[in-house]
Amino acid sequence: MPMLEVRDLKLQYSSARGVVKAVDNVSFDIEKGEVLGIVGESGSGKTSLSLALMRVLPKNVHAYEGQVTLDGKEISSLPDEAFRKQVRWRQISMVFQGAQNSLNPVLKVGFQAAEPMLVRSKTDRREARKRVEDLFELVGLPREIYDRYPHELSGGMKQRVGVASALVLDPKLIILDEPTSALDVSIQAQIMNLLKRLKRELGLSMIFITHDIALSSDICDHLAVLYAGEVVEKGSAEQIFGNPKHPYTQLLLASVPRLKSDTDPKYIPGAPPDLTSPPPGCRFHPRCPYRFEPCDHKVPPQVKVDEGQTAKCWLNVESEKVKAKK
Amino acid sequence: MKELLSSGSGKIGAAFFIALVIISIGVIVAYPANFGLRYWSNPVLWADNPQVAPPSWTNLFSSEKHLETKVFESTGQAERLSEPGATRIVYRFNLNYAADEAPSFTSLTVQNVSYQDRPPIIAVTVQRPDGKSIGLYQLIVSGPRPGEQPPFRRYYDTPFRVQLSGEPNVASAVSDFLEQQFSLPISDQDLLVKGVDQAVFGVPDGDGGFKVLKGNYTIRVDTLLYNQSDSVGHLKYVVGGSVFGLLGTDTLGRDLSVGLLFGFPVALFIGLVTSVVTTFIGTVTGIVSGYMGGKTDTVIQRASDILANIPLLPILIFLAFIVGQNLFLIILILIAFGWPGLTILIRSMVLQIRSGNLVEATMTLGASKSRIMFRHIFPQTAPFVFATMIFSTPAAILAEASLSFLGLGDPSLPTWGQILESGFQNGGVYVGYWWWILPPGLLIVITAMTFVLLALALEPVVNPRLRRVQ
Amino acid sequence: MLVKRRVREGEGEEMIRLEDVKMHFTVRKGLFKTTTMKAVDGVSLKIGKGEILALVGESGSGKTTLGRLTLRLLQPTSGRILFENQDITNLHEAKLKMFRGRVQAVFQDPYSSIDPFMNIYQIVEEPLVIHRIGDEKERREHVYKTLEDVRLTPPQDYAEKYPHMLSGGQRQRVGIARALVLNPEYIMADEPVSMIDASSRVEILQLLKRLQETHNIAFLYITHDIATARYFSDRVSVMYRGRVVESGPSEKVIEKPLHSYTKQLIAAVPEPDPSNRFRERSVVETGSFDEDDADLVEVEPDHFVAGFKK
Amino acid sequence: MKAARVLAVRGATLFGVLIVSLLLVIVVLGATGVSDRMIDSLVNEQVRGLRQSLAQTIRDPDQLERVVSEQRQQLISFYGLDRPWYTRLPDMVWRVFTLDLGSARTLKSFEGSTRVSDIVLERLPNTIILVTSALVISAVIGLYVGVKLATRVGSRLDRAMSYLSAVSYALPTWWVGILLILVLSFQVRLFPFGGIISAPAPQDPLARALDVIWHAALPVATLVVASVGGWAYAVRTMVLNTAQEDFVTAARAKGLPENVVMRRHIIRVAAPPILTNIVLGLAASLGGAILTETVFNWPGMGRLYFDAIMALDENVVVALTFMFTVLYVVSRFVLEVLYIMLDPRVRY
Repeated sequence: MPMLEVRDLKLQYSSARGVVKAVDNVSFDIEKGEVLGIVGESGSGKTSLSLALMRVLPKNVHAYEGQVTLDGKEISSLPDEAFRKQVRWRQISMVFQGAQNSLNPVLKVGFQAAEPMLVRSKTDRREARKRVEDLFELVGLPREIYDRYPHELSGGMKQRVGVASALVLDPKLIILDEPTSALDVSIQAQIMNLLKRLKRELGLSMIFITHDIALSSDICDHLAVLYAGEVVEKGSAEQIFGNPKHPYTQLLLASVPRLKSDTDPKYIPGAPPDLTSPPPGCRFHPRCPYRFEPCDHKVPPQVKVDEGQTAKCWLNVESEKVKAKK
Repeated sequence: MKELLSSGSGKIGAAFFIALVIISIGVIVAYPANFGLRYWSNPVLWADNPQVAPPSWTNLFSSEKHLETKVFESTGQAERLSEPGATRIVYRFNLNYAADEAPSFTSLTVQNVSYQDRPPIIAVTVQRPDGKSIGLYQLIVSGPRPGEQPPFRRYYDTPFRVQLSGEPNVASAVSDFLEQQFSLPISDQDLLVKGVDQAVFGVPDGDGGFKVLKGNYTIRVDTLLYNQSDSVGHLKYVVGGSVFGLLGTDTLGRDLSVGLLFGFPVALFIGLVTSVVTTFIGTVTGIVSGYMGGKTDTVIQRASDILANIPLLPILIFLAFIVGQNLFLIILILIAFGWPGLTILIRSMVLQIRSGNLVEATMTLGASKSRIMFRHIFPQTAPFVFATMIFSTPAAILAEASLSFLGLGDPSLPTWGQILESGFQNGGVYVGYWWWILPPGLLIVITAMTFVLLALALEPVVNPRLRRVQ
Repeated sequence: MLVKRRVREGEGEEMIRLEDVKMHFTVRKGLFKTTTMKAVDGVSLKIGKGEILALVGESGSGKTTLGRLTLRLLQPTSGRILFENQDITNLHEAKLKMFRGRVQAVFQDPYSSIDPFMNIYQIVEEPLVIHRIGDEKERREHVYKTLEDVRLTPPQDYAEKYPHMLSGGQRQRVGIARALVLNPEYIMADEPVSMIDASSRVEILQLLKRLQETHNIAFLYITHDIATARYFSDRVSVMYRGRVVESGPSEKVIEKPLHSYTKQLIAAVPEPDPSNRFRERSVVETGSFDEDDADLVEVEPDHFVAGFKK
Repeated sequence: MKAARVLAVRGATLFGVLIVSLLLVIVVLGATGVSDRMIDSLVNEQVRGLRQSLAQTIRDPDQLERVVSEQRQQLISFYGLDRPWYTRLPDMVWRVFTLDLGSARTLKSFEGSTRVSDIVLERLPNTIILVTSALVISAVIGLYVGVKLATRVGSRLDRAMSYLSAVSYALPTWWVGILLILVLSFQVRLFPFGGIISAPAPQDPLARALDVIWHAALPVATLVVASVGGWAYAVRTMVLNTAQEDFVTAARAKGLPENVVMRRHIIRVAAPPILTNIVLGLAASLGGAILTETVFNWPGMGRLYFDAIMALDENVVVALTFMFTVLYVVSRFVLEVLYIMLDPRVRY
């Protein structure tokens, strides 16, 4: 049984221009000790997805539904207060995109990391401090950092503080939302190494959210490709990188400039759709080079293309039919 | 502009603003130049108004009916009677007296008399509803002075005004009348103390006082002329009430509505001139300071830092007190200390704009400094500048009002603050001259509110972060 | 692979040359103390006509400052800047206008580098207005042609639009059109694709590449992403702490990096390969390079490295 | 270290403010000839004293006159009345600085002294009592209401309050005072018309204190009404701005209860900008105090200002202008220090 099961998760905001369908019927599973990558470009709804999992919702929510089961317990049916107490940070914690902005500028970083312990489990201060200092050491920070303020740390250090504070209550799952996108490439590599080490040593389960499909190969065991609020393809890392079935995944991979091969990168013409009025049929069809008859008016089903790999594309439906005839 | 009218507060504000402008234009067109000194501050002009009279509409809420001031003038129909060697011109003024009180005063004013040899005679007679009539007063125009040549002109420069209520001759006439008609012996002196008008417009109540006699009175003014070419230009008979006009009067009998109307263009002038000039200077210095950097920036920054931190009101009080009470001086000071605040804000906006690449990009195109500053940077600050301009308008109006309230207003231009000040100084707050205190304050608030409402409508433009929330 | 022009440094006609350029800024530290920040600390480089030079480095390496220097947007603390062998280091602002007509820039942020209060037509027309080129009709034709060049077609559809109505990629194309409208010979492109969606980055780079080929424009391509540098540039210079630590033809530098910092930059680039997750990437702690102050040495023909000991 | 630098810069600016206002006052006084008049009266006053003491020893009236006029000449050159005004500038600065401005023309201190410094300093505490209590009450109410509003953005209450605060921005402080008097003193007769204490004053200290509070109620209420709307609105805006920051989302994700999020991650962070807002409003509230004291006949520096203007007493006006500037500058500096304590980004 997977550790986390997400079924038909949906999150919509109301905005001046209409309802934003940020997350639309997203489903996926995560096994214990495994990293799931969620890959999508800006505006594909990946940050909304993480907020939906944590149930930290802005005020202008229009619709929020779906089933989330953690370790066999359906947490999506918990009332808000119980969810806050039982799930947030205790079972699922998070590392935010901009370390700069996700730390309170007027509080010491150590206190911020220790805060969930102090406020929630009434741990005494000395004990909490020790725990946080240990974690700082674990993520490669000096223990003295505890008494520093965020503006005194570099971007890489702040991101490490973010990782350490996500570990403070021993959660089952950590959501990493673009944890390295604001960092220089060399610092990025250091943070990725840290995450890999934590995964290996602590057996952590993670959701790794990124816009960079190449970076996702660095840590993810499974991937879900997000386009315009929908999962268009998911599968193991080997399947997605070795044999992508959805044209979007294929083109996204082809758009990565390679250092070590001579193939020229290609681009996807056009721009991602506005989530207030996504195109009918397959949401990718206006940019898809392979579109044919049903694409522009019929929504493609999620088709199993391989063991553990599905793609939401009419091409695969057709090829399945061909296979079936044979 | 669209933003402005899309919100409720914007619509109300815009409607108020248009009303303010229309009233102001009307006042500018209708009022004489030099209104403040020649008219408002000239007590002679207001002598025929009752003093500290509340507005006449207060009668609606009062159980006792107060008398409204009635003014009769010699412009209507006149009866001409020929008499031997003279012409008699008779004016009849009809007065339907319904008030529960006697007039606060009665007066007669004569103007522009000219005669050839014998001075004309003017007589006032009151015909009462009870059929009785009193020969109240007789004026014989002053005779020729030695060496003076006819035609003799009298009361041209200064009108002849007699307060009938306080005139001993009238008192003695009324005393005679009471003696004859009501057999009431009362001396002239007592009558002057009790009030002559009480007797003229009343009947004795038996307790030594008088009861108001309601009904139709006719005030008859006879003019006796002894020559064809003799003339009496203008006659005015006033029955002074205890309520007056729309907004009442002050201790000098000045019609407050007249003064308050004049306050509109003045307030608008103070507010708009100050805010427009302040905004202009602040924007230019802010953009130059932020864009040029270096020494220019340091100098502007230091100067504006210091000026912006000086507490304005004490300095304003001091300067107005020492240098003189002049509206333009006040505006000048408000501007001098007003621009730095905006400079600091605009400068930080410019620095933020500079942190993007637009400035560098435009420089690469070969654009001149002034083009970058005013073609590219200024438009980005413009919505903010516009909103600030509107928002700073009430501040100037309020500052002037405060100064006027301390008695440091410009006497040549009556403002709402000054009217309030005289109300306060005359103890209006402690004796309850509310009509003298409330309307000017209310007008200040409404005018200030107009701009605040407009500014409120512009807030989303200025603070886009709030817009995101709503 | 797109055709690469093999231009050895010093060959061909020279567009821009920097000679030992330094740019130091004074930073306030204490109440009276100030320190010097050496953003660019003695860099020499050349860009030939029609050549694409990639300047690679991380934030704070001074690559952006160096880019500004090639446009003479900044005046260097010392050193010389030559444009077609003419010294423009100390040229007065008024005299730079001619130069400004021939060099242009494309910036990282397509949101903040174009005027949000102008429509697309006005933005692209502005350089022509500033340099008083052509009458209104000629300008219109030229602006439309340029919009077509950057594939904002049909241009009529875009002319009246305002920047906020366009996507990031389209906006960047407006920025490119504005740089292109004066037919420049040199364009400094500072991270032109780092704020654009991954799927559209290559589109912009291809567009720039085609412009370089059809108009023979020289480019300085400033980036932190060495992978796009390999794809887009003829030559690469790697910057670290205000100095160039390695430079040479793109393939040589990337396939056979010699400086440890270059090696690290290359190692840090993630390749889409799922086997990566089973190994850690090699990471050199910054600040551990001891060859900072060394001069560039030509290790093999046209491949220069700082402090390399044979 | 950075904090010291910031404080030094702010201190220098504020000192500059003081000096510039002082120079402005003195230059205006000099250029308009008022300073001549003021020194003249100072000389006359001293000559008068001198004459009295000399009259004890010198009997001959002629000789007395001679000595007195000699002394007078000395005094005139001592004060520099025989020189153009600008040469006396530094001297004048010093005299204003020490409130050594001679005696008032008609005004007297409560004790009967006519010395300007006595008159002015005696009123200082009364003004401070009024302003600080109004400031504290406005702050508490403003903070409470502002936070409440921020949690209910767009509600009817929020809208009503935003209009109310707009109204309070448009309200002249003194007019509010007048309204309160008209309603609560004149109509309802609940509070006194003005003053600080009843006459005769109660003897018992507690009764005295209560009497002062009873007298202070309306003036304080006036100042509070005039500023509380703006406060609440400013707090609301700051809280809303902060509430949109990522670290607030992070704090919620950490599972912190909403009151901790509000207190520690929103209000605590919004405090420095709120304080900045107070600093900006300080000049206005001092100005409001001048007028409110006038309206309520509160025997502070503001009422004294009004009396001095009415009595055309230049010495007192100059001293008060200076004192108000000092009061402003000092309280500004206190708030700057507070700001630095609140915001670690400035502290280090």
